[in-house]
Amino acid sequence: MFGKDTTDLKANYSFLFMWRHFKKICLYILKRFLILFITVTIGVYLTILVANMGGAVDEIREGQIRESVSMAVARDPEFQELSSDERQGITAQRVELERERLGLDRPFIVRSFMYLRTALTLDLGRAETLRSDSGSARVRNIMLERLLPTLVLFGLADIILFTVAVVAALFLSRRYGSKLDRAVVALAPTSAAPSWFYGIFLMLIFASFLGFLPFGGMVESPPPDTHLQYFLSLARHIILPLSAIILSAVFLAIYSWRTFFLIYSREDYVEMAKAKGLPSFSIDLRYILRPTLPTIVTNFALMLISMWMGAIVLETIFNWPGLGRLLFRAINQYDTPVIIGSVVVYAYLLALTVFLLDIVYSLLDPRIRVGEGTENA
Amino acid sequence: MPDQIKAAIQEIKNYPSAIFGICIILSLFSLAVYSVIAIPYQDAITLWRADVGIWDRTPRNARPAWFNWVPGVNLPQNISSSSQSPQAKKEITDLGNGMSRIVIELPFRFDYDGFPKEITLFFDAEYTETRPWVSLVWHTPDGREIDIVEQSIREQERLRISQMEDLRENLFGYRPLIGLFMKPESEPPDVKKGEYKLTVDGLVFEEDAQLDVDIVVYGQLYGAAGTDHRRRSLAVALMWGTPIALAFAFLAAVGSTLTTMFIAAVGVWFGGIIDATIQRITEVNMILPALPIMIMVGILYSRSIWVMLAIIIILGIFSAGIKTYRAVFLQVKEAPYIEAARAYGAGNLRILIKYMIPKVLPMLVPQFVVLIPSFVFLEATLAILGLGDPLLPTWGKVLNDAHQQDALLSGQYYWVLLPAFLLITTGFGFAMVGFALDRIFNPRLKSY
Amino acid sequence: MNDNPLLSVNNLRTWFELRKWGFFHAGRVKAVDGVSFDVEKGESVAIVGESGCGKSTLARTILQLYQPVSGAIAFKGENISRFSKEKLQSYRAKTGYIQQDPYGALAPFMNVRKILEEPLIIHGVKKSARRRRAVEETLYELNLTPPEEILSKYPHMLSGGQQQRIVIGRARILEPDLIVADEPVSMLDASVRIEILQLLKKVQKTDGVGLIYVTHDLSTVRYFSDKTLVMYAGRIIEQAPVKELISNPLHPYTKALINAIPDPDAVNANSLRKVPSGEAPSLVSPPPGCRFHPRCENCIEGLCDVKLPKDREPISGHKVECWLYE
Amino acid sequence: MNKVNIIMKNNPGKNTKVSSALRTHGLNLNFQTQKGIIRAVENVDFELKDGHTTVILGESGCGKSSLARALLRLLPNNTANYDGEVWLGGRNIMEFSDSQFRTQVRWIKISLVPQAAMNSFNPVTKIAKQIAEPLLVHGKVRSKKEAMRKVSEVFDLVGVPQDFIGRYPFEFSGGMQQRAAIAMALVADPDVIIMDEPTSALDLLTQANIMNTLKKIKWETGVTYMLITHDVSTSSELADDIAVMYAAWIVERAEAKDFFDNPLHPYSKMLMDSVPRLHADKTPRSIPGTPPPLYEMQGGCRFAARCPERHNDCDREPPVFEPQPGRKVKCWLYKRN
Repeated sequence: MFGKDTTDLKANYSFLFMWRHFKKICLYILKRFLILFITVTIGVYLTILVANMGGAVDEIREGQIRESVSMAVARDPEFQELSSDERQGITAQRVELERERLGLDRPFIVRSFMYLRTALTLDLGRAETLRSDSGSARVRNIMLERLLPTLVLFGLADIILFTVAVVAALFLSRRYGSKLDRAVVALAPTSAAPSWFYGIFLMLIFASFLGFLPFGGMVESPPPDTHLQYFLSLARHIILPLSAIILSAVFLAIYSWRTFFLIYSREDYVEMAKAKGLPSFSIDLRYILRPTLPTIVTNFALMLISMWMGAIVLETIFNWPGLGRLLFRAINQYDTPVIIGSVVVYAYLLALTVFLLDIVYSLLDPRIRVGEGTENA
Repeated sequence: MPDQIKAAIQEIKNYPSAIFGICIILSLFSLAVYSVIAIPYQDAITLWRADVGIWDRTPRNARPAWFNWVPGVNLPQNISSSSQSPQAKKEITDLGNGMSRIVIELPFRFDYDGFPKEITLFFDAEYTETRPWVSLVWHTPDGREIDIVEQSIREQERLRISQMEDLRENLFGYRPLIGLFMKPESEPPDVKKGEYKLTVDGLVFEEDAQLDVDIVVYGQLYGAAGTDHRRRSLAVALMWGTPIALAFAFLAAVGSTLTTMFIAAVGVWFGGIIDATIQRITEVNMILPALPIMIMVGILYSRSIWVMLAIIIILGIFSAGIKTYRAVFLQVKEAPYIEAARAYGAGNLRILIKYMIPKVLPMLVPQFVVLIPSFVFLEATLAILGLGDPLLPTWGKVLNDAHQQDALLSGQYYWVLLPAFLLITTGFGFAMVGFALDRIFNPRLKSY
Repeated sequence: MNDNPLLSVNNLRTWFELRKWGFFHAGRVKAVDGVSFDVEKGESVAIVGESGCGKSTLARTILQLYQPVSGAIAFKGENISRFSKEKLQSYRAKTGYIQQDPYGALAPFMNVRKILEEPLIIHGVKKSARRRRAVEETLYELNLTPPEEILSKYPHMLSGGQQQRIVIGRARILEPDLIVADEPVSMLDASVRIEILQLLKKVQKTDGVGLIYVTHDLSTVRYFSDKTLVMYAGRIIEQAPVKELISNPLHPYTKALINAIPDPDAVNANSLRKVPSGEAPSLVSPPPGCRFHPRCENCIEGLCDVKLPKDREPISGHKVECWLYE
Repeated sequence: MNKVNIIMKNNPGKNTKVSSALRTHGLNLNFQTQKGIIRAVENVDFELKDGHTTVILGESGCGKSSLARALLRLLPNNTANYDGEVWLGGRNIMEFSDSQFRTQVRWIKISLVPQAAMNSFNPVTKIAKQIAEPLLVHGKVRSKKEAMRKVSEVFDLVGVPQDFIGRYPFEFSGGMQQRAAIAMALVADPDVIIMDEPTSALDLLTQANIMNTLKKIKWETGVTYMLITHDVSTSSELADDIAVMYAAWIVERAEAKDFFDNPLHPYSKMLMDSVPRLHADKTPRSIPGTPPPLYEMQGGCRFAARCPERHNDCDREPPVFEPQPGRKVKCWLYKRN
């Protein structure tokens, strides 16, 4: 652990020293990325197995082959003369050839790995009924178009939630036992309900009763022309879903993080900081908030994973044109490629959430920044 | 263990919120038991499936009956009067040639401030060839008589008076259900309260022919919870939603927490590859999007609530809970008393069941209780997405209907608020108890 | 030679694998690395060493809580690593274990009766009346009276001294031939320590069991043990009868250890102690040659830092593992 | 045969008159708990002589750690009663406001070496930075650079290698952390350093090494130590004066030499008898019974229940007697006449 480092006092503050940290972090991030990628791959593979137990993926693929082959046959002037029976014969022949070429006649295990590649790249072919705004029927295009609104809504909500909850939790932990503190503790069970549930109430109050805010959608229809108007309209529309997400998690976050702060503020080093005569502001910031942050980030990651699921319904309730709403429409129209695609995209999003918080964690925890890997099981 | 439970019960008295939560849980439980007894399972299914004829006599989209408790509100209730009831008068005069005249008078009081939603007559006629002929006259409390219609009647004829366009003309352009109940020349139309009467003057042309009629004046209010767009009484769904929600959540919570804990214990105890494998599976499972997968299965396989339950449990076994339990079990595994037990010869199974799990069980209790609401809401979430169980009446499906029918846009708040109230009550009840238990059982939180 | 020692440990090695991600090799902790010694019937042997020297691992390996990677432990002449499941179970009945932390050593959710009955149940004492009698007898012998009052108590209701008595009672309820006591008093208050040690000594004498007393505190060994082994970084570097060891330590480490322990005396405050600097080596990558050479002032360059010294017996009954006595 | 390498060093001021670095009078500290009021420190009078080391000796739960906290005003939330006088540099610091106490007493006058050094450093901040912190907070240095220079000085003093300056706590071994904790206590040149069981978690050799370091620092800088410990043998390594604590009381105060040769209070005697000795052939004896819990203490002498020399007077709380000059005992046996 020690003794092998011979850098002297000056070198500790030199660029080289920083570089050592930077390299360690990069290495750690790279490692985490690889591991998460493997994790996602396994997850998607499991999804494919589940989906194809009912033959869904096979059906989609065969349907697509048949469609494209018959289109090609119909368009080919060479076959125009032939009777429909003959044409069907040729089509069937070609479908068979195509099936062989794509390996659909191979054993399930082999096929499942072929699907894995197409699923990971979202190359799921064409949606059955759904279309992207630009008219494309490719699943990938449809999904990517919906990604941004989801990320805007959810990302913004997470950032606000985190900031508000950390500040409030620290504030309350200093006023432990006060009326306000007890009120927040009493409110913590409100987080038992998911965000869409609060969405309904907010809609009832602010859209239905008071009429202040729109019922749903992302912007007015038709969309405003100027950027400023577009932005203002977006802001008006985002308030309710945003508040719903935050409302559904904020009290639990404050309650549990306040408890973390209280537990961490019992650590010996906090008392030492007090003994050293540090002002209470520095103690709060450097000796309570800072060492607690890694724990909070871990807790936040778990919270986010469960919040993603609530967001699917929330988008539906508020007509927010994101992935959740897309999934809802796909369900109603039995658009299987889009549903399977959604599972993959959400797996990516969950992995991305975990990955981002991993990076934050690695920056917060010096054990990762400078120490050896701590992954020993 | 009994000591610990006794102590926990003692301590829970210090948490008023937990007491309140326990009261909620107990009342929900009684409601569940009552529902199952009052409406047998098969009846509940039939009622909810709304086969033809079952919900004919309930108003569409009516508010709950207790709406009238609001001071100053006096909306019409559902009124029905049958020719077979004692209040009704039925006179049969034999006219010879097998012909008879049947005069039925159906009186009813109407003392409300609002107009009803619909008026429908349900005829029950018995004949072999020739249909009976009836003429209907409406008697208002102030003595006016309004001819409604004259027509022949089939066996199970339904006359929707409120939809008769001809009548509308006779009523100076007012829709029948307003025109028939308004004070003449009041503007805007005002209800004339008092004793109304419908006279059905019928002619039957056969010897054994019979004629009976029921009038239903559909109120704006119905039952304990109102009705939906298919005239179903929401009370049925809301009542039956309780045992379903509780059973579903309870099974899901038991299924996932107990197995999770056991697997975590096994992993920690045997360590090595078993532990590592369990951990890696957990990591994969954590990035699996549970809800989309459930949706996928719902679409591709089955929407049955029990299939969903199985998936929830399977996905829930290797959840983040494993990591939490693992951390605790790792500490427990290092406890000297476990080592001592090995030294005096306790086997693996004995150590797992008699030494490790009892130590962690107290931690499971609050987690279990806190998990219940999340499963209650999960069922609702699935239902909202249209993946509710095709047969069972659940709170989530009521919400789903309300959402599909834009209940909030059209001001039918009760439709959303009642299931929402039940959901949130259940959620709060369990969460409040769970949070209190967490503070009692979790020594780290005890003092906070 | 006709009489086998109760326990004979021969060139024992207990290593732990370190794994990355739970699968990949990442090094070994060589906690016990080539240890040999005997315990005679009814003999009390002390194993002394600093924390992290492997002494607890050695104790646990003897109890078959850890599996050694090589070497042999013979119990009454039989190699226990070749024991069948049934034989191992009966070996467990023949060995008792007393741990450092008395509160932790008792399952918090069991009362005293259950705690004391567990070994009996596991080893097939089916009649509850018999178990009850054994439990009550044990409590009487430990001066925990009246039994009715103690039996229904949970560990947290007992004082530290009482808890450790229960642990001792549990260790001997199956009437073992060997008791391993790992730091049995280091977590107790000074005033209780002696009491517990005396009780342990009494138990050892009356039952005639072999006792392995593992400790970091040489000053308690003095009143307690027949033979003392000194452990450093996974190896036994010196063994001798207690009085001999204290009055005439041979190994530089033992000398330093004895030198570092003060008796209460006001003179101490006026002098510095001669103590080797540095810290005990890591057991993952111990230094080559003699484990103590980096801290040893008598280190012979080219010898001590290259080759592991052999076990020598310069004085009869006093063994040492050091190049100085070659 | 004594193998101790003796480096004779005159105890500073042994024969001259010594002023007191810190003096308490009637110090009390009580906590409110569910079981009742815990009297952790009751009516405590003692004195830390300038340049001397005073050892507070007592078993676990006797209130000795609370005494340290009382001196630094590190009070838990459930503090019920905290009063008395603490004289430091001619002023009663109990009269200081909290902010006065923080800026004028903490660390620059009184510093602390805690029991468990591994928990007393913020795990996410470099140790050197944490050591430099009080210098910057109390304005003892003008720049961070100067603070770091001071840190490297104290590292030298306690024997932490210079290249540890850029390291985080988890990169320190237990012994090194303890040394760093001592460095931190020294960094602002305080008048008094309170050490709460500074070596009890460490190996024997490391313990002895750190004791040597503490002695050297004492001889070189003339700092005043207050050493809190349960370990009689180790305490003798540093002690000039001894105060024995039992059940929230200080029952005996004496110079170390007098105390080790001839303890007066029955508890002190029995405590000395219970110490196993390595170099002398003397069988230790245990003290029967257990100390009373601090929340249910009766009137009268608190040791009476375990005392072999108990008599009728012991039903009342004994006052402090001074049977010999400089020796104070809270026991009826030393009632004059």
